[in-house]
This record gives sequence, structure tokens and C-alpha cells, in this order.
Amino acid sequence: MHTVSMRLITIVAEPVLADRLTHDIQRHGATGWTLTEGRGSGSRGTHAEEVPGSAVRLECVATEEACARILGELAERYFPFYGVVAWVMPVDVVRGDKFV
Amino acid sequence: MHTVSMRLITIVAEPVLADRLTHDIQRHGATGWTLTEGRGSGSRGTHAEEVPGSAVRLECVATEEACARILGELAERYFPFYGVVAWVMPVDVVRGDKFV
Amino acid sequence: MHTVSMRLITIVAEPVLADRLTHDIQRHGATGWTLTEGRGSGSRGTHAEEVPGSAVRLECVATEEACARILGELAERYFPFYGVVAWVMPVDVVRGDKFV
Amino acid sequence: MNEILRTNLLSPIVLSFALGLVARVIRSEFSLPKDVYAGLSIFLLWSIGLQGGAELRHASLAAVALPAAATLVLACATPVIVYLTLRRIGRFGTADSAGIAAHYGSVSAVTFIAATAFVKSMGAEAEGYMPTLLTLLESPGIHIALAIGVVNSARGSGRPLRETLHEVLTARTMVLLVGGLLVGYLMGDANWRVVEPFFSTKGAVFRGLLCIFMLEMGLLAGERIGDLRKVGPFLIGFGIAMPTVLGVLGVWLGTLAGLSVGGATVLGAMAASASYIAAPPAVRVTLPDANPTYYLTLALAITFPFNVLVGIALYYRVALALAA
Amino acid sequence: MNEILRTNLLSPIVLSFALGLVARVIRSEFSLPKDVYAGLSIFLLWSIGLQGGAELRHASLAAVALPAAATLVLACATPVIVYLTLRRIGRFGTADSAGIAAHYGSVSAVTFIAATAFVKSMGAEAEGYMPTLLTLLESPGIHIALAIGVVNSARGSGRPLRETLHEVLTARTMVLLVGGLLVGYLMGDANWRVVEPFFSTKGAVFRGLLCIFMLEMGLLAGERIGDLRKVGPFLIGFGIAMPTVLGVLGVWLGTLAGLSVGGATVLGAMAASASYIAAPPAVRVTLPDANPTYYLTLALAITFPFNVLVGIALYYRVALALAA
Amino acid sequence: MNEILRTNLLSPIVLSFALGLVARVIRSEFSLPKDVYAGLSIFLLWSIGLQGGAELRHASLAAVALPAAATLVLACATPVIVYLTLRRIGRFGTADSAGIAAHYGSVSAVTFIAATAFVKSMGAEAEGYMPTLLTLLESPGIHIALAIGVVNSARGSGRPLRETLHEVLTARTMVLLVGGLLVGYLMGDANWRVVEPFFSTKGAVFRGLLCIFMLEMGLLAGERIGDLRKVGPFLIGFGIAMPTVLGVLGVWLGTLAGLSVGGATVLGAMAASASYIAAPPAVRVTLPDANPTYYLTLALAITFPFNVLVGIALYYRVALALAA
Ligand SMILES: Nc1ncnc2c1ncn2[C@@H]1O[C@H](COP(=O)(O)O)[C@@H](O)[C@H]1O
Ligand SMILES: Nc1ncnc2c1ncn2[C@@H]1O[C@H](COP(=O)(O)O)[C@@H](O)[C@H]1O
Ligand SMILES: Nc1ncnc2c1ncn2[C@@H]1O[C@H](COP(=O)(O)O)[C@@H](O)[C@H]1O
Ligand code: NA
Ligand code: NA
Ligand code: NA
Repeated sequence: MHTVSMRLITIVAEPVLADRLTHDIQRHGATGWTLTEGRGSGSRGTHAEEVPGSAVRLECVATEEACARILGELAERYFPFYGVVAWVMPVDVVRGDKFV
Repeated sequence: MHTVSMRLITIVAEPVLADRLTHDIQRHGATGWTLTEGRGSGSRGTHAEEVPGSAVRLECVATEEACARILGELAERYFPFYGVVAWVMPVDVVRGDKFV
Repeated sequence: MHTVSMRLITIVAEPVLADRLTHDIQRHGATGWTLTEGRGSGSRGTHAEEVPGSAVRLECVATEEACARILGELAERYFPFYGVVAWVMPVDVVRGDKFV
Repeated sequence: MNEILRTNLLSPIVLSFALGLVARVIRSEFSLPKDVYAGLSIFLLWSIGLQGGAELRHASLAAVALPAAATLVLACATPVIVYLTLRRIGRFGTADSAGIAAHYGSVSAVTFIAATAFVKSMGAEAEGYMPTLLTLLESPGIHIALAIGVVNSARGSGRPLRETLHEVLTARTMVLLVGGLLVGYLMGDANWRVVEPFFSTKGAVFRGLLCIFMLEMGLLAGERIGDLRKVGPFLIGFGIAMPTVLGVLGVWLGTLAGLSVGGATVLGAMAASASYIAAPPAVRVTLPDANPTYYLTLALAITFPFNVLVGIALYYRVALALAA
Repeated sequence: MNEILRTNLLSPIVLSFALGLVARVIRSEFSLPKDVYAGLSIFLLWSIGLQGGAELRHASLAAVALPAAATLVLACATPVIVYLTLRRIGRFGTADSAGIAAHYGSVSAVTFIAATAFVKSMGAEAEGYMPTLLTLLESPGIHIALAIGVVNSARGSGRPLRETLHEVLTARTMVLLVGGLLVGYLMGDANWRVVEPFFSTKGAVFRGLLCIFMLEMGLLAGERIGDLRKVGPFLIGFGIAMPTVLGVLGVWLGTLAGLSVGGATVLGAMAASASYIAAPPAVRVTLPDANPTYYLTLALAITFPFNVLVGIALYYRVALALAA
Repeated sequence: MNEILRTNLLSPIVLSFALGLVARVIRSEFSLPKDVYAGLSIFLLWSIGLQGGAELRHASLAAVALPAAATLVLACATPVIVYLTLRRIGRFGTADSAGIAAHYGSVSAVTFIAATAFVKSMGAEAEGYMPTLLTLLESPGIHIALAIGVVNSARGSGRPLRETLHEVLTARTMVLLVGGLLVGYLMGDANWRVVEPFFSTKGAVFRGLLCIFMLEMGLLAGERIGDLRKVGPFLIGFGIAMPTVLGVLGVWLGTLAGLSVGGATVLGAMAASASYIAAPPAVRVTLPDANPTYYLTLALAITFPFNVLVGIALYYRVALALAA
């Protein structure tokens, strides 16, 4: 199986941000995303959600550059104000062209 | 803590495939799996689901060979027809024998 | 984007353990966690849940040492009795101080 | 006809559907939570099944036999008519033609209910055993169309047809409709009277929950509206002309089989309707080559609204004419 | 006895359960969405609590005192009987014996409702304050069994027993039953009459939703049927004999305490039933050595169906005999 | 006043809320599943909308005009009053002041219902078209407060205000209230009578589901109780004094506009209430600098319980006095 190395960025955030984040990552070149709902706890206690503690978890496989741009935007626009964490790791995919 | 290196394969797919995929990965030697439900967007716009955009996210820790075989089957049987993406990454686990 | 290397530990377990696990990881120095609900299958067939097969998936970004301590506690207190699996992988994060 | 249409368009079912459609068009983020939507569809199907079973106790076998035969004829004819039309006239491929045929071969439970409510509001209540006919029509058409597709298709999904047929036969819709029919029949009148206010398809609970369900149907249809461009003018025309043909055929067969005006109208609506719950996953796994945009847009965004807004009233006019 | 059994087997509750069982056996993918299932169980428990509270206003303390005492005797005796039987006769370990005892020490709310509905359909309605007894029986048996298990078990979960007992006392079932009792009592008759058609356990809404819940209970029991082989013949026999013994004990104590035939039957069914909502998680975290396959299969796949299909009718026969 | 308070405190709505609060305080893990909670709030809003629409058919435009004007005056005055009080007296920053103003500028549907139920139980039923006023009051206050906040705030969220306003106008609450109003109005009396037992805000279904919803409201409020320390004494006092002022203002304007005692009380309760469904997400994305602990604790843990427990009874007393 021929695989290509890409980056997976995972963003966990307050649910109010869900739509904006999916738009943002697509603007930076991501070709797709997957979102699951859950709950969490971190440094910011209170979320503006009906159900306290709820969180969305957004995953996106993209190029290293796209992930760096996404991280940059997160750091600038969201980290100061919102409950958001993100992490990046290398992954192997088949059909690497799908994600560019 | 003594850890062993294994592979984690994550498959995101149309929900209609959920049962087939869990069977497939077990056929290729996986000893377990975890499935969460979510939604997503990618290159194929339309899913045959009642609720458009819904997706399942299947995770499986397995040996490198098992993951390669699973990727191979995905590429052959599902990639041409269905909305499916998959990625693989190395992970450390305790009790490595559980996954073989 | 300046990133720092951390560890991501993912724990999949029977839902009855959810609250204990989130307490445990915080006791070992984790500053936050994210939990999603799903279902799964592994070596232990029967869970004591109303809905068989349900599972929780707990993620936590922490230092390598914290992850090792968490794995150690899991191995000692839960692995012998409960349906629990866990894996660890390196991830890159912005704002590394958030997780210490 | 104008008065008939007006009654239909101002029914809560149609108004709720329209509201959902509008909400999507103005890009509202509103939608029913997934589990609520699934719970509602379980309640609706189960109620239809139960009520059908309870009513069946009061129908003689003789009375049901002919309409049941007519329904089975429709179950076999519909997928074949749709398949051939798409292959011969539309020049579609095997998979797409068979996939779409599976949807029209089955039936939309919500269209069935809308038709039942409509004829009642026109003072021409349908026979009580109509849910039995719905149950009969639910699955054979899917089986036939999938079989046509698999037999004629070089490139299969590598999955035994048998497995899919088992899935269709044991799907949620079948368990609830067939199972409800049995439970409703067996529980007897005294037991039915206890739960009737809750399950009756004429009652406030059923009608109320149906409104909420229709809101979501409107949202789902609205979501597909953008795909109308993708399916092209032929399929848009097909999604209106084909239900008209099948609806008139259903009304005619129903009248022949001795159904009342209301009953023939409802049978026509069933024939004309396309399934969007049972058929899509079955087609998706068995005929992966078939384009989901085609069958989903047809079923949800064209034929369903057409039937609910206009079709049912039309079949009623036809039934009136045939009865006269 | 035949006529009694027939009435019971054709009740909507039993039929829906059977349908769920069959659906799982034919490997249908049908199931209730998780949140719908949880929502239904909240509604059922809350309704039972409210109605119990509303009825309690009309009962004199004197009338309730003796039955309440009988219930508390059952709450203490049941776990001990079950524990000793399993240890001495079954030769099971401490954890397994105590774990199973916790399940029989508590009570299955659905069995309670099935019994209430059954005696009503036999024309022997139970006392209005029965939900109060249900609430009394809910938690002490779990506490006693867990305490036995922890005291006798070398290898604990490393978790203070106190924490688990707090969890049991504040669990969903307790909040809804005890809380409902209080709210129902305090709101007064005028307020209760407004919501009674919705919450009454004799009403169409409650009975209808119960049917849907029983569908899922059938599915869950069906899911455990494969485990019958794993639990072995002793436990299968135990799962039938033990509820029979406890049921007769309950009926006898109930009759002694002055309950009517209907009330004694329902108390017997409560004693005979095993909890599958409150007990399993409490046992799982406190006695991790106890094998969940044993207690879940017993509670859900053996004793629950046994009670619902046959046991309740049997306890009713016994209550009739004792009353004569 | 004592008797009035007692009636209110023993209503099922208040008792259920209190139970939820207590359950959280004793650290019960009980909560409504997410989809059930969302489903309930959809049902409640949709019912209010439909009933409002159905009642509107029976109201003359002349009768509605003045109360509607009074409502719009409240919609503009409330956010300004709250904003200035917080800036001038409380010395809060722009974002926090505007964020809190948006919450009081809008309205809590559950407070509205509690008030409606209360005045009915006091024999002073409010006008049937009150839901129309609720709909009018829902969104303008949010728009005004956000505009104030954005204009006066140096550091914005980098997101066009237009987008947020669109979101507020197409949010779930608006779709259900405005849409329900239209559907209820258009469907006509005959259709409304069919579904009325299900949707009527005076009926058993609505009242019963509302109780279950209030349980969760109690849990949510209880969850915020720990934050009372964080908001400090000024805001705690504000969360009680401000609704009192706004409530009296609302009652006065309502009486001026010709509303009955019941109607004026309900309008007062609407003015006094703070939104916790529509406002929080809108404020969060538009004024990210505003501290959610402030506005959520105020709306949910202070003003909501204050209104439900005491405020409504107070506004009723004021309305009685003004009418005399
Ligand atoms: N160390 C962590 N590991 C995993 N998830 C986290 C961590 N810290 C925070 N989160 C998630 O990110 C969300 C926002 O975090 P925060 O901004 O710290 O409040 C939380 O609700 C959690 O779901
Ligand atoms: N780049 C991506 N990153 C994460 N998930 C993706 C990505 N692309 C697609 N997906 C997921 O895979 C599903 C199928 O993708 P596709 O086959 O591209 O339609 C989508 O619904 C998404 O949930
Ligand atoms: N190989 C695996 N890969 C991913 N998840 C697993 C794997 N094995 C087990 N799990 C998850 O861990 C839970 C407990 O596993 P077990 O202790 O093996 O029964 C299962 O319910 C699955 O959700
Ligand atoms: Na059809
Ligand atoms: Na018991
Ligand atoms: Na207000």
C-alpha cells in the first residue's frame, strides 16, 4: 500500500465556534473535515452553551503548511478569547492528492 | 511503564458502511474497535443518509501489517464508490499482546 | 508558528468509569480533557451498561511524565477488571504551558 | 380543484413542511436533534402499524383480499415501469435506473399519512386497513429493483445480494410496520382502546408529532434544493411526471379493487411516493455505482413535495372522477 | 390459570417485548436511539413517582404503615436470601454472589408497571400508594448487598464504599422516584388533575410510551440470549426459581400486611424482580470482580421475561389463594 | 401576598425546578440527555408559537396594536437601561455591560409560561395573543445591545455584526416562535382543534413536558450556583433589583396599553426575564471579551429563579394595585 505523509490537526472548542472553524480551515486549504460532539474541561471554566462543558472536536487531514496556517489563525483569533485547544501530528494516508 | 509500538488506523466513512467496516477490520486481524458518530464534509457531497453529512469515525489499534491490509481493502473496495477517508499513525500501548 | 512537543493519551473505557478516569488524569497533572461517547468491541464481551457495547473515549494532552503516570494507574487499577484500552502518541501544540 | 388544493395547502402538515423549507432557504441553523428525529419516525411508523392491526380485526378477509392483490400488482409493476422509463427514455445506466426504481418501488410513510389526513378532511375517510396495504408495499419493490440492478450490472459491490435483502426485510420500517400490525391485531379491542388516544393516526398526539416531523422533512428537502441543478431538467420532469402516472395507475387499480374514493386516493399516493428511509441505504450498499444525488434529490426534493403539495389533491380528483 | 396467562400474554406490554425479542433474534439492526431510550425511562420513573405522591395524599398513614414495614422487611431479606443461596448452594464466589444479590435486592420498575397493569385488567386494582413502596424497595437492598460483598471480599476496587452508596442514593432512579413522590404530594389535587392525563400510569400516554420502551427491553433481552450458554444451567434455574420464591414471599407478606389481592400481587412482583438500571453500574464499580455476564443475563434475559410472561400471573394466583 | 406566593411555590413548575436544583446540590449525576432537552425546548417554543397564531385569529388588530407598541417600547428601553446601569453605576466595561444587556433585552420563554400558568391559576387568565408579544420581544433587544457593544468596543471579534444579527433572526427560537405563529394562524380553527390537546399551553401534554424541562432548568441553575461567588455582591443584587424594576415597568406599560391584570403581569415577567437560549451564543461570538460567567450566572442562577419563585407573584400584586 503506497502511503503519503500528511498532517492531522485536531481542534477542540466551544460549540458556538463550530461553523466558523469549519469555514476557517477550508479557507486555509483543507479539503474536508470531521466533527464529533462531546464534552470537556480545561482552563476556562464557563462556556456560553446551554449545556455547560459541551465541546466540539474537529479533525482535519491537510498539508503541513495548511495546518501551520490554521494553527496561526487559531492562535490569533480564538486563543485569547475562547476555550480552544489544538494539536497536530503526522499521519500516513492513501490517496494523498485528496487532501491538497 | 513498558510500552509497545502499534499502529492506530482511523477510518471516517458514510454511516451505511459502519457494520461492513467493523467486520472487515476484524477479518484482517484487528481484535477490537471503537466507533463514534459525527458529521463531516469532503469531496463527495451527497451521502445516502437521512441526515446529510453524517459520518462514522472508526478507530482501531492493530499491528502494522493488519493496518496495511485494512488500508488495502479500503482502497480497493470502498474508495472508488464511497465517501471514505483513512489515516494511520504509530501509537504506544501497554499490553501489546491485546492487539494481536 | 512556534510549537511544543507534548503527548496525547487516548483512553477508551466502559462508561461507568468515565468520572473516575477524568478525576484520575487530573490528579496526575493533566490540565484538561475531552470526552466523546461511542461504542466498541474488544476482548471483554459484556459491559454493565444499559446499552451493551457503549464506550467512552477520553483524550488528554499532557506531558510525557503525566501520560506515563496515567498509563501506570490504568494498568494497575483498571486493566485487570475493566474493559479499558489506552494509547499514547506525540503531538505538537501551540501554547505548551497550557498543558503543564 | 381550487378549493381542494387550498384545503391541502393550509393543512398543518403542509404548512409545517413549508416552514422547514423556508427555514433552510434563509439559512437557519435550526434542525431537529438526530435522536429526536429518529424517535419521531419510530413513533409514526409504530402507530401506523398498530392502528392497521387494530382495524384489521374489523375487516373481513374477503374485503381485504382484492385491495391487497392490487397493492402487490403495484409493488411489482412500479419498479419495472420506472426502470424501463429511465433506461429507454432517459438513457440512464443500469445502476442509476435500478437505484431510482427501488425508491419508487417502495413507499413514503409520511406521504401515506398526508393522504390519509387529506381524504379525511375532505369527508372521504379511507378504509381502516390501509396500513396493511402500506406494509405490503413497503419492501417488495426494493427487492425487485435491486435484483434488476445486480443482475444487469457488471460491477457489483462485492456484497451478496442476499445480505442486502435480509437487511431490507429486517429494517426499522419493516419491524415497526409488520410488528405493529401483529401487536395491534393480537392485543384486542379492549387493550387498543387504552392506548388509542396516544397512537391513533387521527389523534392529537400523532398529528402534533407529525407536524414537528414535517418541519424536519422541510429542512431536509431544503437541503437538497441546491442539488436540483445537478440532476438536470430530465430528472426534474421525471420527478413530477412519474408520480402522476403511478398515482393515477394506483387510483385506477384501487377503484377496480373496490376501494372507496378515499382508499383509492391513498393507494394512488402510495404508488406515487418514493421511499427515503428504507430505500437509500439499501441502494447505497448494493448499487454503489448509482449516484445518490439522483435518487435522494428525486425522492426528497421533487416527488415528496410534489405529492404533498399537489399530487394528493390530484389523485383525489381522479378517484372522484373514476367513482362517478 | 390459563385464562389469566392468556390475558397477560396478549397485553400490549408483553407483545411489544416479544416483538423486540424476535427482532433481535432475526438480527434486525433496529434499536431505539440512546437518548430516546433514556428519555423514556426518565418519563416512566417520573410518572410513577408523581402518581405515587398524588395518591399518597388520599391514603391515611395508618393504612400505609404496615405495607411499608413489609416492604422494608423484603428489602433486607431479599439480598441476604439470594447471597446465601448462591454462596452455599451454588458455590459462587463472594463478589458474584453479592453482585447478583444487589440486583434482586432492588426492583425493576417495568416489572412493577406490568404487574400494576395486569391486576387492573383482572379487575383487582392495586392500592394507589404502591409507588411509595416501590421507592422504599429501590435502594436499601443494593446497599446491603454491596456492603456484604465489600466486607467479605479481599480484593476491592480501591474505591470507598461510601462513594458508591452516595451514587446509588442520588442516581437517576432515586431522584425521579423520590423527587416525583415529593412533587406529586406537594402540588396538590388541583395541579395534579391538570397533568394527570399525561403522567397517569393508567393513561394512554404512559401506556403507549411503555410499549415503545418494552420494544427496546425485548431487544436488550434478546442481545443477552446468546449469553445463556455462558451462565450455565444452575443460574438459568436460579433465575426462574428464585423470583418464584421471592414472589410468593412478597405476596404472603403483602397479604399479612393487609394489602388487597392486587396490591399483594404487585408487591410479590417487586420482590421477585431484579433491577437492571440502578444495580448494574453500582455493582460494576464496587465489585469489579463480579462477572457482569452473570448478573446482567439473570436480570434481563431470564428473570425479567419470566416475571413478565408467567411470574406475575402466578403471583396473582397465589394472592387469590391466600386471600380466600 | 402570602397566599399568592404559596400558590406559586407549590405549582408543579416551581416544584420541579426546585427538585432539579436540589438534585444538583446533592451532587446527583442525573441530567436530561442532550437531545431530549433540545427536543423539549423545540416542543415548548413551537407550541407557544402555534397557540399564539391560533389565538391571533380571534383578536382584532385594534386590540393588539397598543400592547404590541408597549412591547416594542420595552424591547428598546430594556437593553439601554441595563447597559447604562452597568456602565455608570456598576463601572463594568463595554463588552460586559452590552453582553448582559442583550440577555435582559430578550426574554425567557419558560418565565413567560410560568407567568401565564400562574395568572391562570389565580383566575386572571392573560390575553390569548400574548405569545405574539413574546415573539416581538424575542430579538430586537439582542440586536440593540450587540450594536451598542460593537460600536463602543475597540477590540471586536473580527466578525461582521451582520452575520450575528442574521444568526439571531434565523435562530431556533425565532423559527419556532415566528413560524409557529404563522402556521397556527394559517391553519384555521378546524385544523387547530385537531392538534390543540397536544400543543395547548394549558393542556396536560404541554404542562407535563414543561415539568420535565423545569427539572433540567433546575439542574442547570444548580450548576451555576458555585459561580455566585465569582460574580460578586453587586451583580447578585443587580440580578434581583433589575428584574424588579423592569417587571414593574412592564406591568405599568402593559396596564397603560389596556392589558388585563393577567396580561400586564405576563408582560412584566417578560420584561423582567433574561434570555438564556438565544442570547448567550450571540453574545459569545460577537462580544468575546464579555465574561460568560457574568451573563450566564445572572440569567440562569439569579434572575430566572428569582422571577419564577418570587418575581411573578410580585408583578401580579403590582398589576392588581395598578388596576385598582
Ligand atoms: N489538556 C487537554 N487535553 C485534551 N483536551 C483539552 C485539554 N485542555 C482543554 N481541552 C479541551 O478544550 C476545551 C477548551 O479548553 P480551555 O480553553 O482550556 O477551556 C475543553 O472544554 C476541553 O474539551
Ligand atoms: N481532509 C479531511 N480531514 C478529515 N476528515 C475528512 C477529510 N476529508 C474527508 N473527511 C471525512 O470523510 C468523509 C468522506 O469524505 P469524502 O469521501 O471526501 O466525501 C467526510 O464526510 C468527512 O467526514
Ligand atoms: N484494538 C482496538 N482498537 C480500538 N479500540 C479498541 C480496541 N480494543 C478494544 N477497544 C475499545 O476498548 C473497549 C474495551 O475493550 P476490551 O477491554 O478489550 O473489552 C472496547 O469496547 C473498544 O471500544
Ligand atoms: Na411508490
Ligand atoms: Na427484588
Ligand atoms: Na427581558
